[in-house]
Amino acid sequence: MRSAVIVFPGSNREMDMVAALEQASGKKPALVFHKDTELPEVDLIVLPGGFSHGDYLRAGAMAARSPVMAEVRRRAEKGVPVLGVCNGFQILTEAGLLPGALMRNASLRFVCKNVTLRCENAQTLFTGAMEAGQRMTVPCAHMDGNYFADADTMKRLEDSGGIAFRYVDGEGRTTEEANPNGSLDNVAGVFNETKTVLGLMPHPEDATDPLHGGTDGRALFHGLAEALA
Amino acid sequence: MTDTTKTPGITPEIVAEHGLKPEEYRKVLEIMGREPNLVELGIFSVMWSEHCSYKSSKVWLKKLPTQGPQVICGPGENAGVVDIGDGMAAIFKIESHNHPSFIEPYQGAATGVGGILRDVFTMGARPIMNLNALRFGSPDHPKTRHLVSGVVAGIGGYGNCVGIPTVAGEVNFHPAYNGNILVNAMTVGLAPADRIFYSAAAGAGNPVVYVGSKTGRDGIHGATMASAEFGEDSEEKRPTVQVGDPFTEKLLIEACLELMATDAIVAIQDMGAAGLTSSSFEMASKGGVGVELDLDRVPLREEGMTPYEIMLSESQERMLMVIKPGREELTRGIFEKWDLDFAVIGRLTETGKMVLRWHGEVAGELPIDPLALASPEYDRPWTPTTPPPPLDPASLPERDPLEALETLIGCPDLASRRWIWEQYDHLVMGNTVVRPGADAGVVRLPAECGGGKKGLAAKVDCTPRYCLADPVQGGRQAVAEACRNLYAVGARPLAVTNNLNFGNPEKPEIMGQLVGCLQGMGEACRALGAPVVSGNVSLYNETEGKAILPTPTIGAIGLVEDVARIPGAGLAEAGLALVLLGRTRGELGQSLYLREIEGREEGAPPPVDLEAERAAGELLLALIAKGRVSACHDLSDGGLLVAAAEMALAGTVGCALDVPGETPKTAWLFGEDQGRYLLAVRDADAILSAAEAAGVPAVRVGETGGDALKLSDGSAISVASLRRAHEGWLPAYMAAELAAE
Amino acid sequence: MKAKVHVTLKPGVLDPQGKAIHHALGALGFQGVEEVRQGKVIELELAETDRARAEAALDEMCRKLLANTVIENYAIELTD
Amino acid sequence: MKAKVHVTLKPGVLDPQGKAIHHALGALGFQGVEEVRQGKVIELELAETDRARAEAALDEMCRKLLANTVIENYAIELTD
Ligand SMILES: Nc1ncnc2c1ncn2[C@@H]1O[C@H](COP(=O)(O)OP(=O)(O)O)[C@@H](O)[C@H]1O
Ligand SMILES: [Mg+2]
Repeated sequence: MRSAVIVFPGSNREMDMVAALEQASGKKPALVFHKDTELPEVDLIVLPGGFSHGDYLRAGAMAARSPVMAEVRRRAEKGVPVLGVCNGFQILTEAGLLPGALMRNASLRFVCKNVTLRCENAQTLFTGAMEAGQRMTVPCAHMDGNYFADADTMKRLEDSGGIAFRYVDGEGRTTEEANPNGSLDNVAGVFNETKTVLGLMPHPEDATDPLHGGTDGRALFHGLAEALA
Repeated sequence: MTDTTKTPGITPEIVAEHGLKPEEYRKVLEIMGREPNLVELGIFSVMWSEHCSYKSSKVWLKKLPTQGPQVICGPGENAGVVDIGDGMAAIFKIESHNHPSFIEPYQGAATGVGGILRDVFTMGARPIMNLNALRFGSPDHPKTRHLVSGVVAGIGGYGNCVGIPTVAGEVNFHPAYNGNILVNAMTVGLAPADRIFYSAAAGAGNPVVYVGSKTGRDGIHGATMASAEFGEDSEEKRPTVQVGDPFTEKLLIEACLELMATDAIVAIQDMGAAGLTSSSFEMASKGGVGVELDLDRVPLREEGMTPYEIMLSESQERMLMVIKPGREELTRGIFEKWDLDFAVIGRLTETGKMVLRWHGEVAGELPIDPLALASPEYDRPWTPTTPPPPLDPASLPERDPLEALETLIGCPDLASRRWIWEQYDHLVMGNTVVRPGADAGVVRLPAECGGGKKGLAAKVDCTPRYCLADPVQGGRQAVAEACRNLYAVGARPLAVTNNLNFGNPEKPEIMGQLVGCLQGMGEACRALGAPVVSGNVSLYNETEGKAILPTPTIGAIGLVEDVARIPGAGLAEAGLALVLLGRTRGELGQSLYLREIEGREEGAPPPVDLEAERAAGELLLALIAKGRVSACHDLSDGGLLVAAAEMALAGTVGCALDVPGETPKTAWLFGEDQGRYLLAVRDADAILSAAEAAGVPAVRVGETGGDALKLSDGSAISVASLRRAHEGWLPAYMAAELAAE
Repeated sequence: MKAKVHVTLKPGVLDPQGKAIHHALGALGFQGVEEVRQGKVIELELAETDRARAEAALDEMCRKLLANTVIENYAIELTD
Repeated sequence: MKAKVHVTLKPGVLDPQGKAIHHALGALGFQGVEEVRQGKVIELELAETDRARAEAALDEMCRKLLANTVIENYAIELTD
């Protein structure tokens, strides 16, 4: 699996992502700067976490309009898989590549802690190494992760397997306490219609090492590496 | 402040407004050989402020131990530098932003983090962890909630955005900080040991370069304000508050590190307190050169700014550099790539003078060395604190220890800080191996440094109530406790940084606290082999004549040889033995138990036996290296019973403790004797014999298991109730935030 | 020419900030606050002197950057 | 009664948001934007029907919560 990680001004988890991708695929991802207008030939494009442009105005808003995003969009339309994590998810919604929007956390506070996710659709190239309903513990770290979409969009997502992950408690229930940010229906991640673009708020890349954040995040990267080998 | 570069006539009022004493002003006249203009007076005033000149503390700071084989650069530069092996160096420092945080908690704390980050990356390091030490007033003071909420959000807002994990810290509440909170921020960075950048300018003719953000009218006179006692009119003294821009800081880090990989830089210095003035002055004075600045070229944010404002502005996210001639375009290219301002604003000269040009005229001309060297230095009168007599534990009433424990574990000084550190990104960069909530934060070092096994541990600590009662013991204790937290995660202390937060040094008893604490700190640093390599002094922390508790915050760093061997912070397995390392006499003087349960702040604090500290720490390191310790926690506030409870709370099982008859029960369970650790181990006998061989007192005190904390008299409290008390207080307190204004 | 762009959340979109302010006002003892919504104002100074052209440019700025039309409405006001 | 509270940064206070928006507009090709400042509008619906009393209450809300008067100015507008 050849991959590219886009570096926006203010990205700060690009190296965490590089390490996880390299661990899973054995190949060093290419780092692409936001001012670049070309992308190398890759099997996967990743938008990493951080505070692109400080998240001033709206999280991800300015990055979504940066030069490199025109090319990301073109590739995505051709079917190249795109993964956005945290700020990357925010950028993808701002760019219109994913439905909905990520608003300020309901607590109005930044939140960094482990959350439990439940895989809602295991039939995609991102989730091939997971089972439907599988739970995993990964850290989250964000200020604007409160997912919102209008009722029609939510219904469409629900009906078409567009919801990728939900926040759940230790027993797998979508409770309010398990929801770190107020997201509608505990949504933690969503797909586009063709399931080739995935955005999620928590950080699977920070859960690929037993000494750092555990290893539950590996399934995502290993599944991708297998699907895109 | 109205201003023209034309001398309006310097009146005694103007001199006083600039915080200069009449005798200091006489020295100004002597050095200048004439009356200064306002720009020049402003420059003197900030350069000679307590904040920049350390005039009250300098003579005493000189006595601290600053040397050691590991020290690459001690105090005097932007940050301290120590060798951590494998060709790498750790660069670190702590800094206060107390007054600004009281005035505007969010921005004050945020810009404090920004400032300390710059001190560290200025020297060529990539920051790898942040810490913070916070002191607030009494929880029931009407301002406290608002300050906690703003300060924590500000620290998080800045550090999270820049992408540096905040891995540890400490928080106290005490009425002595009601009108004067403390916000001390620390950053640790990593650099190749042979590529450290210093601030001494060199090479007449070399260009002086300004990079970063534009200059606005932010925080003019911040440096003098930071050194002035708060009075009733502090609302009026409010200068334009500095607003932090962490996004620009992040770009500045990337751009500076990119430039540092080239050979362009001769010297570099961040613009901190007193901005362009102190950065240019310090660079020139350290290098023994002169400097000419063309103020028309300084990138400005606002129209109509005067030379006075340009020189004294404290706008954030700016750096000053001297680069090699011919490297201007290379440098410009890098800063423009990162969308930052770049301007050549002057050059070095051989005149030994600072000359400021503005609109074709000379706006100021000052001799550099005489000003820097003649900066005042006071050997202020001081009276030593007389330590109170020891407290007799037998004078205390008998109480149910588990009830007291439930109160203590949920009291403001011991309740869980989760509500705080969950607002800090403590995982970004992917290397945090010990998160907040343990004894010290630990970050794994990159593979080129020890093959991915090594880690760097850090913690900030101070127990101000001990320092107030007995500054010498308190100074020792702050260092000992910080280092103990390092030992507890298997790290050998390397060096420390310190933040001396005190009241008005013109009062002999306050000066006595400073002198005493420094003496104790120095002794402890020597004994533990952890020299002081950087620090910061914050004096005049008083409101209407009432001083804060003496608070010499220590930030210590240490090296972990193998991060896979770090013991757990919590009890994770039943059937292990609990072993207490260190001697227990039952010291209850100045203890948290005495204050929270008996409502008394009395007695002598626990004495610190530095030899015993070192022996226990070294023993612990050896045991951890051999993999003999499953879990470990040092004993501090609240003593043995609190430590056992904290280990149960951090883990998954409870424990049972024996209560021996010889020492009064309260003293045994809650005494704050120093130099102690509680260990959960598989083989207690092996530990006890190793301890005996090392001359460290050790005793088996119980075992792990169950879901409660039990005492040998049969009493018990469930871990669940302890958790409710421990985790409940801060969120509940803060949830009422807006209700209580 | 000076302009203000008002960006407000669409009706029906949950407003965490507004909700938090509403709650806080209640906690502070302010009674009779029935709803609170928070929006943004972006004030711009433009070199353009022609009102029609300025409005057209502002409209484009809003659609391209200043507002997220999935959740926000915007209104443009020329102030001189 | 409906009200709007406009909260703006005091002149001279750095506005990182405004600065970043300004920069982004330039990068998107919008020329002639000379300055950008970002502020907040808080829209409230009050039960109060007396204008003077509403204004007094709003002023107190601003000082206590809605504005940070160290770095922000506020203006109150009753909209019906
Ligand atoms: N302001 C803070 N920021 C981050 N972590 C904090 C802060 N305050 C306390 N902590 C963490 O909470 C835990 C308890 O702190 P403290 O009581 O100072 O520990 P100790 O008693 O070991 O010195 C530690 O892990 C500490 O790092
Ligand atoms: Mg400890």
